[in-house]
Order: sequence, then structure tokens, then C-alpha cells
Amino acid sequence: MQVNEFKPKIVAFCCNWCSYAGADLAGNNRLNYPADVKIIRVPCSCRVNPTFILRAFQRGADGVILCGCHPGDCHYTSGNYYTRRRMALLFSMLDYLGIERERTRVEWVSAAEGAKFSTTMNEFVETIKNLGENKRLEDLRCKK
Amino acid sequence: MKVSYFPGCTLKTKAKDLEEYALKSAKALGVEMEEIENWQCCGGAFTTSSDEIATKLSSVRALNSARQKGQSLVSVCSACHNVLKQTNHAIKSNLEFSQKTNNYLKSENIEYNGETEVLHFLELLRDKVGYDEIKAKVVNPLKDLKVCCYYGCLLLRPSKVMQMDDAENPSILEDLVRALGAEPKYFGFRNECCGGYTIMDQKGDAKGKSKLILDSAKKAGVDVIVTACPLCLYNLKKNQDGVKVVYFTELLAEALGVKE
Amino acid sequence: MEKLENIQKEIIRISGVNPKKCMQCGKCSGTCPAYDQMEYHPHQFVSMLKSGDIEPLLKSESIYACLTCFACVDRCPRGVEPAKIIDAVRVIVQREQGKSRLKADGIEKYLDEEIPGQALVTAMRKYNK
Amino acid sequence: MQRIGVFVCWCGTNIAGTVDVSKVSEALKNEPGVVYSTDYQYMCSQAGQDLIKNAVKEHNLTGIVVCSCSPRMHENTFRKTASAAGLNPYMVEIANIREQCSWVHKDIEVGTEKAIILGRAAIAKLHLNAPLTAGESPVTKRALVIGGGIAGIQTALDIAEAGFPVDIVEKQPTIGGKMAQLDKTFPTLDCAACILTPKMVEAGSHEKINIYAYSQVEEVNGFVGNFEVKIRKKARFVKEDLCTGCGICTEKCPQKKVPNEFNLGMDNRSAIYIPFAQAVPKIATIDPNACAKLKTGKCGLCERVCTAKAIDYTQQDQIITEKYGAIVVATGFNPISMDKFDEFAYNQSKDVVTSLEYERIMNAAGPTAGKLLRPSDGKHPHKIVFIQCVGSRCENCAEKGKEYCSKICCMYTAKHAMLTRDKYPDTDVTVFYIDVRTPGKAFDEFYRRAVEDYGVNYVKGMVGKVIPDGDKLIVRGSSLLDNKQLTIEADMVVLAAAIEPDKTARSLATMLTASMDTNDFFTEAHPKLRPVESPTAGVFLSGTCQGPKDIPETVSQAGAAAAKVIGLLAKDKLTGNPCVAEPNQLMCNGCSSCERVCPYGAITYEDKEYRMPDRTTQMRRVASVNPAVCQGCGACTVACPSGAMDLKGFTNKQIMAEVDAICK
Repeated sequence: MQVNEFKPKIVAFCCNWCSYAGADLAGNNRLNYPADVKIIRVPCSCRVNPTFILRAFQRGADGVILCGCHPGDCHYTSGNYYTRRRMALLFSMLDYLGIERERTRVEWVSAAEGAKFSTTMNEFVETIKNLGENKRLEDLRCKK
Repeated sequence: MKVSYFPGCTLKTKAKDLEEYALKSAKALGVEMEEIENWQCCGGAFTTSSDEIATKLSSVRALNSARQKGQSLVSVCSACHNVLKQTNHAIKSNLEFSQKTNNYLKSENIEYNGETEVLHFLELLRDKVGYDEIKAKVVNPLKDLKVCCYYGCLLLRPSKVMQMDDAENPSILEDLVRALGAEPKYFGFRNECCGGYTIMDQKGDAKGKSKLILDSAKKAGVDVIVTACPLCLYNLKKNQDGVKVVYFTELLAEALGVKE
Repeated sequence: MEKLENIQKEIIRISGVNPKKCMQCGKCSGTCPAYDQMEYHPHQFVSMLKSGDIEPLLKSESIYACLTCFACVDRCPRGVEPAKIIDAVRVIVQREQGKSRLKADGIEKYLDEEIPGQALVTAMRKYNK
Repeated sequence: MQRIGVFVCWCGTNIAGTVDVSKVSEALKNEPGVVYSTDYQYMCSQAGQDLIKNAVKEHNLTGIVVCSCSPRMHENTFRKTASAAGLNPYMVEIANIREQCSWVHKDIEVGTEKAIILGRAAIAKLHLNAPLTAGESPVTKRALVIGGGIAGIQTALDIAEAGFPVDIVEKQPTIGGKMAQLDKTFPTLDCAACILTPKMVEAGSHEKINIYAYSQVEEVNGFVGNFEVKIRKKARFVKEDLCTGCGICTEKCPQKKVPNEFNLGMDNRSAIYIPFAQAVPKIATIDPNACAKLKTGKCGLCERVCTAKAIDYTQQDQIITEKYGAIVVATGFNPISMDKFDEFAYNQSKDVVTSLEYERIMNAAGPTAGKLLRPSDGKHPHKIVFIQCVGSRCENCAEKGKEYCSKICCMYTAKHAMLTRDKYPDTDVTVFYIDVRTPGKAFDEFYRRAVEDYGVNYVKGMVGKVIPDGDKLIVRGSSLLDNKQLTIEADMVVLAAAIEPDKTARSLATMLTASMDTNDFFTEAHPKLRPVESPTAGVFLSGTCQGPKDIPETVSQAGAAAAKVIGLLAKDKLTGNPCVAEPNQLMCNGCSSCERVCPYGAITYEDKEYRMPDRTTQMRRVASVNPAVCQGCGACTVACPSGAMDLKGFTNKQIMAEVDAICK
């Protein structure tokens, strides 16, 4: 074991109906992904306020991924469409701030896509590992 | 319409008919087939192994030469077409293969990434010229001629790459024959293998395969079998008894009145 | 033994085929026009590659019976593509020195007046390094 | 300050195998507010729940965190536990350390560390939890069943027998579905019509059942207990109340060359038709694409011969709007198209048929009146080859078939083979199989009988190609056990085509916001424990819309779905989800942003009088949420520019607290 291996902090927001269930299915099928990913359950991807994502970066997260139902399949009919628009705006703001776009990701994972959840998380962790630590937005006052 | 034309070795020697009639017909249909300069033999068979590079370079050179002119690359021989299309597909879909190939060709100042559209002469006729157009230009309708269309394997498979027609129930040759005024006759063995190159050293086996095809065509009550492949023609002719086997281009030229 | 394991990996790599996808239905062998010319049949190539039983395949004449007609590739319900395995085994055998099945000298005996160049070049590609 | 108890579950070795549970329990003891922390083998067991209840009393806990399996599994269990211990059920948080931790990580150190962080996040959230009380909504005591096959019929009958009114919507002119097309049923060889048609009649005449045949669902609104559905009743051009089903019109109709769907196009019907003799409702329908009168205005023969005066060429589609408390999906299946499997020559020879077509050929009411004659020349076939798994068990990348096993083909193929040999001993029958899958009561015995008593020739292997040659079909396949390639000259080939969900299911799922898997089968709320419920409350699943099934399985699932519906409709009021949006009206500026994004129309505005700091009063327009209508998605909370809107149970502060805990 390397002592100084970079362990990214990754926050995953998952909607209760599709992606959280997809994550559960990944578990049922024992499809591994790195433990760096920690999931927060929200009722719908549209519950995720962009400020939550900024907050995560401020508190030292290295990557944030937001997962929802596939477009057209939202449990609340249209929630993920709002998400898609809001996230597009957030992306351009992050661009403006100079935060690497790859640190934030939106992915549609259905309740049946345990395998997709696992591969997505593996890929995302790999991406974040390549990017290295998030230093731009981190609030040093939050550091212990 | 101008296209790049890859003849292949057999069309310059044992299958002169196939080429001659194709070129005459193309001219009659207003298509200019511009032969690629200094073309090299395609090798006859596509080696599927992804680390075989050298054997595919001649195809890449031909594809690149068509790209430089901004033309589609047309061939009449089924085997050449198969090799060219599979090579083009490999370049497009396999990054490692494409990088290695381009490394080889750097010294020739070639960089090729699968841009060329590869067409068989039949596809050119169906998709670019149009069978209705051909029908309109037929001066010599082949009335009452019963034709079995023999596809073999190379035109159709692997279907994911060739994408010329439904590989299990094709119609590109039948539709052409119909446009020429003849009557296509269905027979079940039309996309079974003729025995191919094993005629070289396993003659008995190859003959068995050709015989099944010929018997099935005969049962369909047929005047002539057409094919697009010199090797198929050779194998079928070796076994023929009574049924004529010709290239499809011969019927085309005859119907268009440019055979002689 | 180790060498055979390497060859197994090499076949899988250059053929791009994953033999584990096979569900052992035998459709490849059911459709193969060269079946009766083969000692090992297409489905056996897949299963022997999977189990690592490579040596018999390397020694078998079956690799020269495959016509590369791609019928098995097209019809396999699992996308396994057995013809690519056979082709890869053949390539690996022929890359060894002195393993060419057909040499330029002596080829005359196979020829007749009408045999197309296509047959010659294809056979040379298939039988020769 | 909350007094929090933490309960770490081992779940046997499921969690304890990759998470050091005692270490987690120890670590979480040090979190602020935690006054008690322990671990136990099975927290969901009675003993585990008692442990929680006792701890709540003993340590005077105000909230509990359970580190266990997914909240989708046992959140409700632990809420009930908390409730029994005198806590508000929403003072419970679950840290998912099984599905999202122990099961996906292998290293015990890594797993333990993550479990601690997940526990910490749950504790952080629980600190901000507030007791919640759920609102109530009334239940419309009427059920809708979509699809009138055996699944839909059985579900409707069971609901109706419990005394609740049911509507069946069926897109065909008659109910009956696929089972009506079958000849015999395995493994008992009952005649399908003999056991189905009495049920159809019962459904048709039941006072609590109303059938909308030749109709489709157009729109679904509302939520569990309170759905509002628009149904399009297509014009039959026949007055339903007048038609007696005598059938004279169908005999006299001059247009008789319309392919008969019921016999899968193997014979013809007239432009005005009744699908089959036992149709329910037995009412004629005019096919507008075939009727000369409707297309050109010339004819009108049926109107002249109808003594009941039932023909009405001016009839229009009707839209019916109805309210329902529960919806059952029973949309069924179809065999897949054989277009992409033409190595079996289905499009090249009439004598290559699918199993469903073979079923019609064997049926006395079928195109050959039950005689085994091949379609091309009407001759009796002496050699038949059956091919199993056509389009089933395909890898997705083949882009042709289905990845799953269609489940019913092995048995119906054995049935066809057996019946053929029984009726026509001079006919030779060969079945090519990859596996024979017979996991059902008396199934394997049935298959063995086909082999041993009826002499059906089973060959392990697959057919590679069927070559039509003259009047024969050359079948080339492998016999894996003999290590041989077989060539059989057959007279007929029967393909056991894979089955797929009906094409209408996808759009219906969107209307219902019910989830589907990648094959367009409806997903169940839990694959084992809630197999007949959709994750969408109030939507239930019956029959093959959920996955391939045979008739007995379909009927049992239909009954189970009915039981769930009855359970729902028996309630007078439904307790809603208390996790709904709530505005802080003092912060609301009445901008209407939230109203615009609400998919349920749950937000309205009211004018309220407020005292301002300068002691004046002011009328202000503020948002107000109807808790019975709000489903708790949270779209409004993000749209709100002033941050006035928040979602109970998932407040901004709660989620931020989780974020902070994870990033610590």
C-alpha cells in the first residue's frame, strides 16, 4: 500500500427512484467501485441545489456527481429536465470560475442499471484521480 | 459522376469480362470510373487479426488516394471490395490499428482515418445511379431470361461491416436483374460459400460445395447464374453441367446495349 | 505451460474475441460450410480457447479448412465471432519459421488455365507467412 | 440538543464481512449528540427492534440512526420501531452500509472507514430532523386494469369479486389476449379456449366490471388513490348498444381480403368483422383502412343487412375521463419480429412459421380448421424441425434479439412436438435445443414424455441455417453430443420466437411515471418482496408486462395484484408522504417561480396580512403548498430565488450537513 496515495473525496447525489435504486442494485450484484464515492439520497435530482455542489467543493470535495432518472423517465415527470437546465448553467459558471469541468458530472442511471452505476463511478473516480486534488474552491477555514 | 476505381489483379487477367462490361456500362450510365494510379493487390482476403498491419497497407493506400480526390472508392470484384471495406472499418473502429497503420505510412506522407466511402459497383448502381434510372436506359430488355443471383459470402459478410443488404435475405442483385427486364429466380443457396480458395489444394471439398449451389439453382429452373466474384465464377464453372454462369456486369452491358 | 497461457492471451488479444461470452449453442458449427473438413469445429475453437487447451488447435489442419465466409460471425447469437479465433490461431502458427503451408515454388501444380489470380493471392495470404 | 442513538447492524456477514461493525459503533460514539451506540447481528429482527426500543426508553433518545441495509429495504421497519418506542417516525435516519458499502467494497479497512463516514453523515442530518406528520387524502374506490388478456381479466374479476368496480381497457375489439389464440396449454393439455372463454364471459357480464374494448389510455394524471385517466374509445362504426353480434354483416361484406390478425395473417377476414366466435364484447367492428364505404363512400351493404340498425358510418372516437384509486398494468407481450433472423428463412419460405402461427394451424378455429397442413401448398408435412431460442439469450451487441430467456418456449415447443406426434404419428419431429428449461410443476415430466412416449427427437445444438430448396427446407444444424453437423430435409420449420413487451407499454410507462428495465418490462418495487407493485404508488403489475411468464404464473400474479389493489381500495383515507414542500412565508416574495416548476399544481398563492417592523401592516402575496397534492420532488426549492421554499425531510440545511460530514 502506498502511504500517500491520493484518496479523492467524491459526493454523489442520487435520486431516490432511479439512481439510488441503481446504486442498490450495483450492491446486490456486488459490482465494485471505489469507496471514495459517498452517496447522498435526494428525492429527485431536481432537489439538488447548485449551491450544494459548490458547498461540497468549498468543503474539500474533489468531485461531485449528480445522478437522476433518464430524461423522460422521471418519477416526478419533469424533475430531471430542470436538473439538466440548471446543471448546464452551473457548468458555465464553473467554467467561468476556472473549476475543471470534469470535476462535476451529471449522469442518468435507471433503477435497472446497476452495472452502469458501477462503471460510471469507476470512471469518475479515475477522472478525478487524474485531475488531482481540488484546490481552487476549497475553503481553507474548513480544513482541519 | 466521378468515382475512384480499384480494379484488382484478377480483373486485369482472368476476369477481364467482369471489368470490361462494368466500365462500358458505367460509361453508358454517365459514371466515370477513374482508375487509381499505381494500385496494389488487396491480398484477396482480409486477415482479421488486429496486429496484422503490413498486409492491409495496400488497401489503405488505395483508400487514401480516393480521399485525396474526394471521391468514393468503387470496386467490382467482391473480394477487393470486401478487403477494402473491412480495412476501412478497422481504421475507423480500432484506434490502435489506425495509429500503427499511420505510423507505417508516415514515410509516404499518408495520414488516413477512414474518411473514404467504399462502394461495391452494385451499391453504386443502386444508391448513386438508381435502379429506376438504369431501367430507363435499358435498350435491350432481357425478356424471359430466368436468372439466379448468386451472392456467395464476400459481398454480404460480415454484415455489420459490409452493410450492403440484409445478409440473410438480400435483394440487391435480384432488383438489378429485374430492372434489366429479366426474371430473378429465388434459390436458397445464394449466400452459401462456393468453397473459395480451397479449390487450390482441397479440390474435392470445394467441388462438393459448388455442386450444392448449382443443383439448387437448377431446381429453380434457371437460364443463367450471375455472380460478382471471379473465384465464385471459377468454382461454379468447374462444376457446371448445363447452367451458364456469368458476371452480373455482362447482363448489365447486354441490357444497356453496350456489350459489343 | 506458461508459453501456452501466453498464446491463449495472444489469441484473445489479436482476435478481439471474448470466448467467455459463448453460451455453447453450437450455431457456429451448425452453419459452417467447412464443418466436415475440420478436425476441430468452430464451437470447439471457442471452448478450447476458453479452457486454454490450445496445443491441439495449433497442430490441427482445421485452421486451413476455414473459408473465412463469416457465416459463424454473422449468425452467432452472442457476438463471439469464431472465425476470428480460427484466423488468429492460423496467424500465430504461420508466424513461426518454416510453418508456411504453401510456398511460391511448387505452386504450379495447383494451377490451370482459368484459375483466377484471386484464388492464388488468397491462398498465399492464408497459407503463407 | 438531540440525544441520538446509533445502531449498527451486522446483517450476519453481509455487513460484518467487510465492515468492522464494532469499530463503527465505537467511532460513532464520539460524534456530537450521540449518547448511545451499539451493534447487533440482525437489527431488523424482533430482538434487534426490541434493542432499539429499550435503548430509546433507557437513554431518553430523541432520534435514532440505523447503519444497515438500504433505506429502500427497511426504513419503514425502523420508523415503525421508533413509533412503537414513542418517537416520531421521522426521527429516524438510515446509513446505507450494505448495498452502498459492504457489498461493493472488498477491503475491510476501506469498508469500515466509509461506513463511519456514512454514519456520521446520517447523524449530522438527524440533528436537523424535526417530527413530521403525514397528511391524509381520500381514495377513489374504483380500479383501472389496462389490458384485457388473461392477466387483466383475472385481476379485474378478483377485484370485482371483492366488491369494487373495475374498468378494463383493451386495445383490441375483444378481450382474451394471447391466450385466446392458443390451442392447448401445457403441461395438462387443457384446451385454452375451454378454460379462458368462461372467464371472458364472466368478466363481460359481471355487474362490477366495465369493459372499454377497442380503446386506449391517453393520459394519466393524479396520484395514488386519486388518478384521473383519459381513455380514447375508438370508433367501431357500430353502435355497441344495438349490435347483437349476429354476424350477418361479416358474411355479406364484399371486402373479404383483409389479413386476419387473429390467425396472424394466415387467412382473411372481412372489412367488418368479429375477431372470433367467442369474442367479448361480441360486437362487430369496421376496419376503416379496409372498408369501401369509409374510404370511398360507395358500398353501405352492412348497413342495409343489419336488422338491428347498429351500423353508424359517422361514429367518432370518444374521450372518456374517469377517476380511479388504483391502476393495474396488464399489457402483455408479443413475439418478436423474425426479420433479423432470416438465416432461418422466415421471410423466404411460407413453410417456416413461428410457434404462435403453429398454434393457430393446430387450432380447430384456425386457418386450416385444425388440420396440420403446411402454408405453402396445403400438403401434410412429414418432417418438422423445431428451433428453440430464436432471438432469446442473444447478446445485446448482436442488436437483433433479446438478452433474456423467454421462459415459455421450451414448454410450448415440447407441447407442439408432443401434440404433433400424437395426432400424426407419420410425422417425424426434431427439436434443436441449447438447454431444455423446465422448472415448473410437472414440466420436466411433460418434456420427458414427449421424448420417451411420443418419440420426439431432441438434438442438443442449434440450427445455423435453413435453406429453402425446391419444396423442401434444408435444415443445417449441429449435434453437439454426436460432434456432427446434421442436414435434415424438412417440410416445415417452426421457430420458437422470443417474446417482448407490447409496444404500447413504453408510452404507457411514461404516462404512469412507472419505471421500466432496459427491455421495456415494467420494474417491480422490489424484485422479491414486492413483485406485483410498481415503485410508483398506486400502480400494480399483472402478467407478462413485468417479465416472461406462463399462464399459471400470470394468473397467480394477477390475483396477487388484485389483492394489493383491494387492500388499497379498502382504505378510506391514505396517509400521504409528510416530506412535502413548505414555504417560509416571511421570506416569500410571491414571484411564482415555484408555481411554474411544480409538476402537480400543488402550489397556489394567497394574500396575507403581515406586520412590518415599522408597525404598519401590509398585504403580501405568498406561496402556499397543498400537502395532499405535493409529491415532494423538491423542484420548487431550487427554483425559489429567496430560499423561502424548503422540503421537509430533505431540507437545505439537512443536505448541507450531509455534504459537510462527508467532506470532513
